[in-house]
Amino acid sequence: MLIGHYNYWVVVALMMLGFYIIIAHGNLIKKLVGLTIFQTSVFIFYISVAKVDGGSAPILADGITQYSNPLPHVLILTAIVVGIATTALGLAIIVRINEAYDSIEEEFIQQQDNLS
Amino acid sequence: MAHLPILQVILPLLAAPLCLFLKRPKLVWLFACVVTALTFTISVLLVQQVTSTGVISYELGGWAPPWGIEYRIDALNAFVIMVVSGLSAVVLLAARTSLENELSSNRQTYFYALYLLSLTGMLGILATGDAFNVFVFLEISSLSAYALIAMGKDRRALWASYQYLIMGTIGATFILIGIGLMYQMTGTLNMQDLAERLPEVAQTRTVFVSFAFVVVGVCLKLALFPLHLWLPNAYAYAPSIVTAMLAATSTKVAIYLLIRFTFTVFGLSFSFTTLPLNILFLVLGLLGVFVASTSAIYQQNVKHIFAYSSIAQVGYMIVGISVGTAAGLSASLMHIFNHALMKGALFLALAGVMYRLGNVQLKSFQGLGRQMPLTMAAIVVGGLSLIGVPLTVGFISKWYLVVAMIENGWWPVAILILFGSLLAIIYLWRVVEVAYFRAPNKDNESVKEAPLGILIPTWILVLANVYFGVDTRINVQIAQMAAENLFGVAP
Amino acid sequence: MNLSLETLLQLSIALPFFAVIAIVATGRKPNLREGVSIGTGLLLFYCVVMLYNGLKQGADIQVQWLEIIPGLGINFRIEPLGMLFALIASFLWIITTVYAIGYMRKHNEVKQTRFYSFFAIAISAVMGVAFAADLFTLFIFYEVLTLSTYPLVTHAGTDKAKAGGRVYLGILLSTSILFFLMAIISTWMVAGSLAFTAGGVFAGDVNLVLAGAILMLFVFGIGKAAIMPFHRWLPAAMVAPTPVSALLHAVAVVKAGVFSIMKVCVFIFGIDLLAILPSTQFLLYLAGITVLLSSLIAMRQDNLKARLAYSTISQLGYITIGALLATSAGVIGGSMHIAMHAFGKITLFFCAGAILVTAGKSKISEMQGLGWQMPVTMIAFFIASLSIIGVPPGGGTWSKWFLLMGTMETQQWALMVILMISSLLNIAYLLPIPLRGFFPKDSIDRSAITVNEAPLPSLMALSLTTVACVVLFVYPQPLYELVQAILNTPGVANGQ
Amino acid sequence: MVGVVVAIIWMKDLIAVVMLLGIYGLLTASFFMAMDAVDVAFTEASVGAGISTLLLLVAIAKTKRKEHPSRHKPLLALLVVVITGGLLIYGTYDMPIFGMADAPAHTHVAQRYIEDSYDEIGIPNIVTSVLSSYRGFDTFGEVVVIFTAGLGIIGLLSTVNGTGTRKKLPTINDSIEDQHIVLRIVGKILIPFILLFALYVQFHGEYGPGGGFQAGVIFGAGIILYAMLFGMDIARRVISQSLIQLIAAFGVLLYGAVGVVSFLNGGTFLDYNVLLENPVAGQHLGILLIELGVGMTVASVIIIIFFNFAGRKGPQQISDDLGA
Repeated sequence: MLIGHYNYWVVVALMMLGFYIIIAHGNLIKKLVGLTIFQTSVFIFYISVAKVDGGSAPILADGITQYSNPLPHVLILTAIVVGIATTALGLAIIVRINEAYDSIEEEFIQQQDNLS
Repeated sequence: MAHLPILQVILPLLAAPLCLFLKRPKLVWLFACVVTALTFTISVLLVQQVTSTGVISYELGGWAPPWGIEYRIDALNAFVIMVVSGLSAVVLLAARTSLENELSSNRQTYFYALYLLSLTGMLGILATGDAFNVFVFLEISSLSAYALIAMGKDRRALWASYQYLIMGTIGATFILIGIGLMYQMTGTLNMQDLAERLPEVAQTRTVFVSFAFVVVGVCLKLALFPLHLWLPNAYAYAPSIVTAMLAATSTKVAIYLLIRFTFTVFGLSFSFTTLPLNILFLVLGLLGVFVASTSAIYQQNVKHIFAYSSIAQVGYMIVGISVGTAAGLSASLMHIFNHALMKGALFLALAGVMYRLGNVQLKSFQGLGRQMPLTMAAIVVGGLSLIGVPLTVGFISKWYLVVAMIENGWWPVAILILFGSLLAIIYLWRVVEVAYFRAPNKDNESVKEAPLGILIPTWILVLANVYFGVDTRINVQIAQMAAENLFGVAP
Repeated sequence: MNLSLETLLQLSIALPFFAVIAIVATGRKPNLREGVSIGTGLLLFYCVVMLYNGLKQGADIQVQWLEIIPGLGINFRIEPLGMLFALIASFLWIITTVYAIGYMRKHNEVKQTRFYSFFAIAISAVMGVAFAADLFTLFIFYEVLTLSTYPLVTHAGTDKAKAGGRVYLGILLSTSILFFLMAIISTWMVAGSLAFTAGGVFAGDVNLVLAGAILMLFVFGIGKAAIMPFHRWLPAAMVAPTPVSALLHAVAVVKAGVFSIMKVCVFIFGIDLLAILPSTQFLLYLAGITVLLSSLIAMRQDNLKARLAYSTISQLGYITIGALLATSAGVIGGSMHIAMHAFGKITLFFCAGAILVTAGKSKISEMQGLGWQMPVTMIAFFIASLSIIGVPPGGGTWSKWFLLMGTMETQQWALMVILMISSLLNIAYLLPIPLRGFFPKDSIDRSAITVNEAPLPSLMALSLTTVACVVLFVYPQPLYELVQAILNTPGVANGQ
Repeated sequence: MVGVVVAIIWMKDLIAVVMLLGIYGLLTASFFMAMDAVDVAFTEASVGAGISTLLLLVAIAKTKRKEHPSRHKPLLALLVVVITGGLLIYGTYDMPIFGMADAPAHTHVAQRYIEDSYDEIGIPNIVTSVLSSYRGFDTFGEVVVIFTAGLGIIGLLSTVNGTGTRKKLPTINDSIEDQHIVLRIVGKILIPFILLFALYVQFHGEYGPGGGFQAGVIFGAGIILYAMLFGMDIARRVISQSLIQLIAAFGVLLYGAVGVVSFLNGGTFLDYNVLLENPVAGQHLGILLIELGVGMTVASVIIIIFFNFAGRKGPQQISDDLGA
């Protein structure tokens, strides 16, 4: 039972760490890094779901009867793309924030906003 | 006719890249207006089709569900699709004039393209019958919304947009986790199929957790109290048109998702009997109403006032859902429609103020009642509707909401809802008092009425507020039909 | 003119409303503007009188404007009680307009166009309240009345006026939304109908506790009736110019309140049901306390308008008691008192305004000996006071008589005592004013005083209403018949 | 992997953080490989370890390198995180055992893909079949997401102003351009191969791992390499900004057009069966076309993103401009 789920627990650990970075850190870029880790952990979860013991990659070939589940793979392909798109856009906003505030630290930005 | 479900999504979708070929902002705007108008027409046809023939299922790629992706239109989403596409079309009309002062012309083409994409994303979420497809289109609408918000003139727009991006992505990822867990337990992604297969495993902890994640994720997008922190600034500093569009549509889509997941996918008995969701929603909804309304009273920026008011209005919708009866749900659905109309009108009117004054600080409103009579009148009518004064749409939904509460024996809640309206009076009154009962200050003595380009769309919505407050056939009947369908009562 | 009665009904609501356009258009020419106001007033009164004739001939006049949700819409229907209210309001509108012309010009008020416009809208709303055929319609016009009078209350634009306006709006709106609307929705849920029906809408086996709770919601929700503890708005509204206080806060607004209560008692609950509800008793005593307390407070006021305001609260309590007594005599007395108090109180306010603009005095203690300077005004004040107190030759005699009869019939001895004590208190706080006006404590040199009366239009107006007070005493027959007709509507009276 | 992430939390130097993230991405990719998810591994390698690292580096170059040691709010964060994590752990207790072949996930919808996809679509890579046909609409959505991000970034960062005057754009890469002749020569030889490989991946996706998306990424990376080595100005001369935008738009339109044609031919949206008389051949054509659309959009959006980032003035240049 416990061993049967160890994979998921690694996922949860990664997810928690990523989530922690997002919330606890004030550096905008680091937040995005945390977000990436967070999302990636979800990807790992999906792929883990897809794994079948003794199965092989889902590319049809003679002599193989057991394949891994292709559906989560497809979903995660899409999700990875979505993730990178989000990161890219986030970075673009950070670059603009840096130009406008000359800082990429949450604290300083909020200070400046409170002043104005 | 058979292709209507997909057409309404791909029409704005394909129009977005075409915008880049047109280049000239004015041309792009015209094109986008035509496209949104067509989309709206399609949505009206869809509503007609659904009300006359029942649920429409459309198999994308020719693969039958659950193997392929299915578009599934019933009264519920046809109704919301109509609201979203209609409001987007009207708001877009005002875009050209409003952007003149708020966005440099070389960015306007991208603005319109992103606007269309945002619409696409929302319509995609609404139409689809596939859980993962929801996620994909959610990201389309969110990414375009982040970019649109960041285009605001004020540098705080960037910061607001970033915060929204972080919160929104967390929300989307939560939804993704939830969908993953569901898939793990059932092996399917199709909502209809999920609804059939979930009860078998409903008692497992995994399903419980997946439900929790989906709900929290959606509530983040929904700005349900206490997950609303991203919203006020995003609304306040985005370009006025974007604010109007987001306020009128995007929270509605999130509400729809919540209804879809709780009622269709997980099912009524799971959502409301296995879990204490009704109590949770009720408490959070009411808290949202009161905390947000009270915050609204203390704001100095009028966009902030209405942004907080939006959070409060979301609270009402959640309260309606929490009752767990067809009457409550239909009241919430009506409020989706009505709130879209009133917030659309209010924020468009603010766009007009923004155009003339360059800001929407409350103190700048001095004497505007005389300087910009039509714009201010629009705010007054929109505000009356927000309060829930009879003969406006706001009254209809409040009425049904209170009736639903009383039917269920929740008298105190009914009183609290009415009390919430009082708070709305207070924050609106502050605006009215400054605009009408103070003399104009030096800066805005020469301010003129908002340009027609903004005024006409604003008044279209204002009149709609009044019209649908009097002729309630459309909004009430469809909402009731949709709610009854979800509860399995024959329409 | 050969207009159908239905058209007249709609005209009487729409006329003042459309007059606003004309008033605004003629805003730069004061004479024309006031001409429009008075002209509309005359036309309106003509319409109402025609309707009255129609009603007397037994016509059933009703109109539907809108239907929002099945069973919920804007509907009008004329019945005697509404007719009474409409007659009073439309007649007094003309008089008040005449009075206002003198007052506003003499007082050099600003923004007079805005004043006349909102004045007209308010009257439109009053007509709507009077002719409403169901609670929902009543509610809408009730709220329109609140909102349209706010600019009138804060007319002066000073901080004090705004503070008063805020209290005014705050109390009226919050009670109406929290309680009145709630009561309406509850009625809708319990009875399934909001239409004013002879004998009430609640079916026979209604839960008495529930209905009692709804009645309480109604009584508290109709804040315009100024039942304590929701009376604070009335003194607060006294920052308004005197014509506003006169028409709106002595006649239209407060009367809309007690009128609504009367309507609810007679046509929503029906006096049979009302008599057995557990909360009626409690509310009766509450009204009684309101009568007594506000009379006591009135005695302590030195500001004339404030004293009159508390007097109004007290008199409203009489009418509410009449409505809640659930007997024919009570209903008759209460309804008649709507009219009697209207003429009496408007006269008093006219006098107060006249004193303010002419002699510049608002404190009672300063009015000693004023009678010789403004004899007409003070005599009018005297007669109107008698009417409010309820002694001949004031019309109030009759209404108070019926009210006392009502308390006796139902053996509400405590209430009867309260009413009588209160009448004594009325004497104590009203009569000294004119008396001291003529016979001041310190003797004065009469020859040094020259007669200096209020502007002619104002003087005419207040004389006219004084005469009306007397006429209503001498010749109360038409009024009584009209009020009696309320009870003759089948199903209203319980065979008494 | 957990160790890498913990290290990321402690690092204050953002460049190091990004490098670690790249390593993390590679680890994830190899994990995917071990899980038999070859396509995903390929993508994760190119995205997680490649593109995102590159983008983060460019962004850091444009902003700040050090993380400010600010006061964090670890308590609240820990609380939220622990609740979330706890909930998830709680959820795992009723999950099917890892790797179990008869878990519900494998026995319902996925079953059919494995059994019938070859007959219905005619290509051996099941992932590609599902991706581009069964769930082709998701992929369409994915392309639109990329396109949206691209548009958003142009909208935010575009420096081309309306008057059309273009001055020499400052870049971060001037130093490389001037100094590293060796790199440039190696690059010159390498780039054509990269591009060729991209084309191979593009058209081979039906049989092995790969497809439009990966191809697009590689192609884009090739162009970026070129730009880094030879300078932005030259790169811009070769590939004009507005042309790339149009190519990106065209990719989306191509995908959409396939869908529209299929319903004009009597099927539903993206029903490739009706494209040709033979359904399987139709599927083939459809997939080929949409993969092409995906590749075009992805490659051009990646180039757009890079150009726009690089074209932005860094803080250094801003202060230089002020000084001059």
